[in-house]
Amino acid sequence: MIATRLNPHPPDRVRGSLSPLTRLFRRRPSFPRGLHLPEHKDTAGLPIRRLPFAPELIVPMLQHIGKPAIPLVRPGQTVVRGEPIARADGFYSLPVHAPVTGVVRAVEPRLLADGRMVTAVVIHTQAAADQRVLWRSPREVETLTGPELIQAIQDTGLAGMGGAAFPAHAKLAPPEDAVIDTLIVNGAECEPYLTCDHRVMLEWPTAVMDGIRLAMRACGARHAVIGVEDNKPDAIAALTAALPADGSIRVQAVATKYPQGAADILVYTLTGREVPAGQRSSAVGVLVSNVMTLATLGQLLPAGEGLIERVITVAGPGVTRPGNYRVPLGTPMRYLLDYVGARGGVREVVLGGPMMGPAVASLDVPVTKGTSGVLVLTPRELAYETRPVRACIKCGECVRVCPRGLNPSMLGLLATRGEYETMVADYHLEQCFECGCCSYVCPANIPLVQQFRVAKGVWRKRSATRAA
Amino acid sequence: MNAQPARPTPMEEFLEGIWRQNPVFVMVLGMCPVMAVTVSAVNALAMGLATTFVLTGSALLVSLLRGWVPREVRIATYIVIIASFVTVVDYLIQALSLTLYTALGAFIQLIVVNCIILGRAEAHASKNPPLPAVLNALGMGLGFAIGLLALGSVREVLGAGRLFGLALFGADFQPWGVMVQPPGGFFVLGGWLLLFNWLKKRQGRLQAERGTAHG
Amino acid sequence: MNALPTSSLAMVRTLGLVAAICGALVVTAYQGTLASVEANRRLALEHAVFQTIPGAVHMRAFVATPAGIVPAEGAPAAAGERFYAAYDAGGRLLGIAAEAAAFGYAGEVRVLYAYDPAREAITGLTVVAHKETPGIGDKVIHDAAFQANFRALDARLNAARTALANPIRVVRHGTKRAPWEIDAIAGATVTSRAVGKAVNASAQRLLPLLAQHIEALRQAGGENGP
Amino acid sequence: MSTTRLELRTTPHIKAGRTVEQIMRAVLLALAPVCAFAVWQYGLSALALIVTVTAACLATERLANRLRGEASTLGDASATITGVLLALCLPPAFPLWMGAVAGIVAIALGKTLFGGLGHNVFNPALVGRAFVQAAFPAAITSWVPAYAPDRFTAFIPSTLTPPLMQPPDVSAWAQAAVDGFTGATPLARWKYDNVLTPAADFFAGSVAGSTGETGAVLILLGGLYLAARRYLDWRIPVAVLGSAALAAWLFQLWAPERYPEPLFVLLSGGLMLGAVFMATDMVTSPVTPLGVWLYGALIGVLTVLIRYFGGMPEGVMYAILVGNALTPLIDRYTPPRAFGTGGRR
Amino acid sequence: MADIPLAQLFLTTVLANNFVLAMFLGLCPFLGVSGRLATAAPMGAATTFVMLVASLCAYGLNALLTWLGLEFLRLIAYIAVIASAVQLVEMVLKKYSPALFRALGIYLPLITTNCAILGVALFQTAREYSFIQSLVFATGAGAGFTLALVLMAGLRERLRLAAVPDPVQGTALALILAGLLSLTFMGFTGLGVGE
Repeated sequence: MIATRLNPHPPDRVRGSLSPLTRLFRRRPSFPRGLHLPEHKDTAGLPIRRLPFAPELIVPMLQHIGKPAIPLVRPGQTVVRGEPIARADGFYSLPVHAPVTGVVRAVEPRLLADGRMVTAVVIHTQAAADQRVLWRSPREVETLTGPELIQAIQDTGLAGMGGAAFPAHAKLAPPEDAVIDTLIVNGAECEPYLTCDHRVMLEWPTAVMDGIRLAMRACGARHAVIGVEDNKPDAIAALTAALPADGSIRVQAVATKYPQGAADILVYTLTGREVPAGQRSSAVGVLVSNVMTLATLGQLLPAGEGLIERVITVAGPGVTRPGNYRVPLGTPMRYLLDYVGARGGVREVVLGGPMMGPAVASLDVPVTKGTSGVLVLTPRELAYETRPVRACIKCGECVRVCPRGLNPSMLGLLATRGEYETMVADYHLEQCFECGCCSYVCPANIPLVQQFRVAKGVWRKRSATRAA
Repeated sequence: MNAQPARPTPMEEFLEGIWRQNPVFVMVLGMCPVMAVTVSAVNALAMGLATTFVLTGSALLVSLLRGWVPREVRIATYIVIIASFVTVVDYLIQALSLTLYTALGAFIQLIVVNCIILGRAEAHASKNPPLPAVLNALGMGLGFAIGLLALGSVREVLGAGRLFGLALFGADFQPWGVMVQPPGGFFVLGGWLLLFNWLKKRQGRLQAERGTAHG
Repeated sequence: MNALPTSSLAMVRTLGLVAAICGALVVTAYQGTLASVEANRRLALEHAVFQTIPGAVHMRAFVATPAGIVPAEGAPAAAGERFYAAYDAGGRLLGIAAEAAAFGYAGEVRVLYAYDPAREAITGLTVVAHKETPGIGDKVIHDAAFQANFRALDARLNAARTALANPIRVVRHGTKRAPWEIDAIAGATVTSRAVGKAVNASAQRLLPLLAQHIEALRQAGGENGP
Repeated sequence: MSTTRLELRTTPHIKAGRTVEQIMRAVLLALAPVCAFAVWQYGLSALALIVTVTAACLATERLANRLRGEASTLGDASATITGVLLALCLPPAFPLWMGAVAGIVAIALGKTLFGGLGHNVFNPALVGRAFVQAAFPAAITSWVPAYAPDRFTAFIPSTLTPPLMQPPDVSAWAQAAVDGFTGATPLARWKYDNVLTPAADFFAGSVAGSTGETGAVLILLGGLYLAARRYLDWRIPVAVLGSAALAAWLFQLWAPERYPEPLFVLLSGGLMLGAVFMATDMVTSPVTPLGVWLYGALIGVLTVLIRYFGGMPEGVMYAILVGNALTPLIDRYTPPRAFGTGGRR
Repeated sequence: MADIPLAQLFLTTVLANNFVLAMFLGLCPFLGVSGRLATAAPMGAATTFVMLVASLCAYGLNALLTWLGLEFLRLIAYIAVIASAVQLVEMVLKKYSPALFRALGIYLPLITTNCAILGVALFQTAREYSFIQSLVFATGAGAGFTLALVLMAGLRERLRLAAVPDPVQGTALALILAGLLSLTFMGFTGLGVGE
């Protein structure tokens, strides 16, 4: 087992595993290749504000990766903000809490941003209510045993807030076959425009530390490193000031480079360990969690509250009032965009950052636990992106930026010919995590990421058929 | 064997190799001499005729012996027969013209490994009576010679400004040296094949169009 | 088709028959063409020799060895330096021709050069075979200025008669000073040098061997005289 | 109801600002001073040659577009670059009709047969150059001096040779135009006559050579501009020039009396032009970082080897063509190490 | 035969006088097997090996025939001996090195009809190479064949992914590629004469 071979890294080597020479020549720890993107982080200076409650909230039962939650409410029923309205269906599932005080109008399938129809609880906001969180059961955190702690985390309904929305308790549960020595806290936030993690680190450093300590207890890590890109010195300072005295948590400034915030990449940057192909980061003794997820954990768990809102960056050239908003989960996109002044005309609305975030096909989709940002792009950017596609001129720029050490140029050519087998067997297609660097730099405007996505889909389907 | 379609007429036997199964343009066989000796039309023709001679001679002998040769040793037999005819033609050319012999060089002797000859002996002559065998071989040989000539003419015209030794463009013509050098051989044959492919594709397209128009 | 293995006898019989037919074929062709092949060879050689030594009408081939010179017909192959003595109609020795070869630009350059024992000089040169670039290297065949080098190229032997007094060498175009130097063709230096190198190497080997026997060669012409 | 019309695109939603056309135009811009200098050196003939060769390239490209029934690809400027580069590596006295042949062959044989820009495997300009080198070996080694007094009023006699005809011998004209002109390039003079040309002559552009290869400084400036804008991979010229210099230095160390100094090797012939503008052709050079170094080093060393031991005084073109031929193999066997597939750092 | 340094003989045979690209020998396997790298290299290795064997046999045979005065049987003898040599090599390999046999086995029959093999034998006889020269020549011929094959395979694998126009596909493209490679190899003409 690779994990056991690699695992007992003495924690002090986490820092020392970058060679002295590398440290001398690299101001900040980093990873090979990657991109320097225009940052567009204009919202970084704006404090987190609260978004008003929409008249109607759509709360899907599936806001995480795993099995959908089972609704506990019926139409016509009144719900109080913070009250559980659905329970988890097994370990790989999460409960859902009411984001608003109001009346359940329907429990019916609704459209999600990814195009799926999922059962959702539709709640009409009660205009007269003061919207105070009434439902809470504070816990004595220090006394919880391991399994109790994991259960408590599941009860908060917390999912990873960096975008993947993997249930937090499932991630933090110590793996059976590996020992976690270090918790990596992802504060890199490398996508352009997005600043919500930045604001959270700046405004709630204590919550971050609380969350980290809880997570360390849950997964058994003795050390934690918060990786923050060096374009956020104020966040680094705020976190450093909040660090506990025992030295178990460290803040490490890392180079500002895309995709520094991708989990495996950040692990490499901070520890020098490479997560082997096809395995989780626990294989090299680390666990990665997004900084906002942990801050939220730090806030919710001791108070015994459920996850009912999150901080979202709303930005882009199409937004007149950009900023970081605390948005009740289930807020329809249309309401959010109206509020920030992003209505009318041709727009592309992207959930998350511009490099990896999917575009939405309808404004009737709600904000969910994994929505880290809403980006509104205008025809100017779109026109630029839709210029004609040319043949690959083998400039090699994609190879020079691919953080995964792939050869996107060759992969692209193979994809055009449908040679998916070769792509996987000889060119490590499976290692691509669609960061978009190759497509971003391609002068021929070849939709490489899209080709790879299709190729992976087809290949997975084929190999599944073959296995069956 | 018995279910064979109607036996081809002698004319069909003869035309087979010249057009439908032309060894140079259709089957792309025996390329080595095709390229090597076609720096001039005369060389090409000589090589073509030498090959035809070997092809025909060995076809006749193989056909005559067809009932006698056991399967196990047939390839060995064919090779010996072919090698003998090649030796004969080698001496004949030496006797005829030393210049030609020097120009064709070792490629006369290399006729022996020209896959067309062994291929024909095995696939046709060994299964047919002498007359069709000889006619087929003659056709193949002439088809081969025509191919060589097509190559040799182009190379001689561009590479030396001559055709069959006759100056075409006057004394000041600038010969294209590359044409009589190895790359020229590849380019000209590649060009011919390209032309044939293009014509064939176009013909196919036209036929398809006509078909849809009538159908 | 042929399910039963053929008996060895049948195989041997067939192979024997085929071998016999083929043997007859080859031997007939060989015997039939031998005379004319040899004649062709001799004619081609004579043509080249007579071209290099104007006025010659017949020639004899010899092989020079340290032990002396012998007619080529009886000599074992490659035992010495082969050369041709050329005579005029009256049986007078006009000159000696020998083949020389060296690597040029694209392959071997083979030349035939004429040596006049009376003048102790090289008096002519014919290129027999080459693969040089048309338009550049092949200038050595026709270039008048280059051919002029071989009208009277000094090839005297040293006092000990063991080598040329002055090795023949090729010099840069336009810098020929001594009679044993060859003026290279501008732009075809490599081929020019190959020709010079070939002639020098051959002359260095052949001429010392010949030195004692010129008189014998003169006599030899008489034997075959008209 | 909202009036917003939603666009739906794949990731990433933003793009870097570079396009194929931009790259090509930048290369042309970098070539402009080299062309200008060539015209300054050789006058009307150089101008006519550059225009003719480029026109032949463009016409062939357009014809190929027609035959394939596709839209014109002249806009990507790649055919123009091929034409200009090809003209720059032909001798200034090259007959225009031969230049046109080179241009046609470059595009037809070197590019469109493979499917056009991006699909070719050999540098088209070099294919054209190698073809005419083999076809017209005499004309391509006839050199004329730069700065002939009447260069702006009269053509070099061979320039206007009628099509298909042999060009007249220009050596007499050349000697009359500039006194003491030897008719040989510095490399040929070194190789055959053992005469070394001083470095100052190279910088003055007063040595014999191809139309665009004698302006070393301008070529380097163009390369620096392109490298600074990341329109060419700086590793290639560095690897080519570095390895050539290193090889030359080692040879000189071994036998100082036989081999010239590295600076001579760098400045003479087409090495500079080849390293900066030809070897860097994106389509025909490797894409992998390690491969690029290998490719460059191979070209540099091979150039020196061909110059020192080959039949011809110059070897850059063939070295690059060999590099092109090896590119697919280099790319295949020097992949960057995929993340998570090897040992730890 | 002018004396030629062995190194120069080898390099010239590999590069400037490359069997495939300059002498047009072995074109059938060259065009047939150069589609993929995986088959090109073993084919080259097998051919080189057989060339060496053939060269050895031809050298001995030629000496024998010359001694007997039977030069006119040379061609028949060569072709017979080469064919048997290939058979023998196949059998020996099968018996003593099954792994190598599996790697090369399928190529061996193809090699018998490869005119490059007979070419090695005929050329070394015509040029009157010495024993050592013959071996160097055969090795060079094999190496050159392999080099051409591998280069071609690399290019063809890459062109499989290119938008090559329809009429050019197939043999025409292979020939034009070979022509361009041949043009490239002309750069090695005159190797060793520069100094």
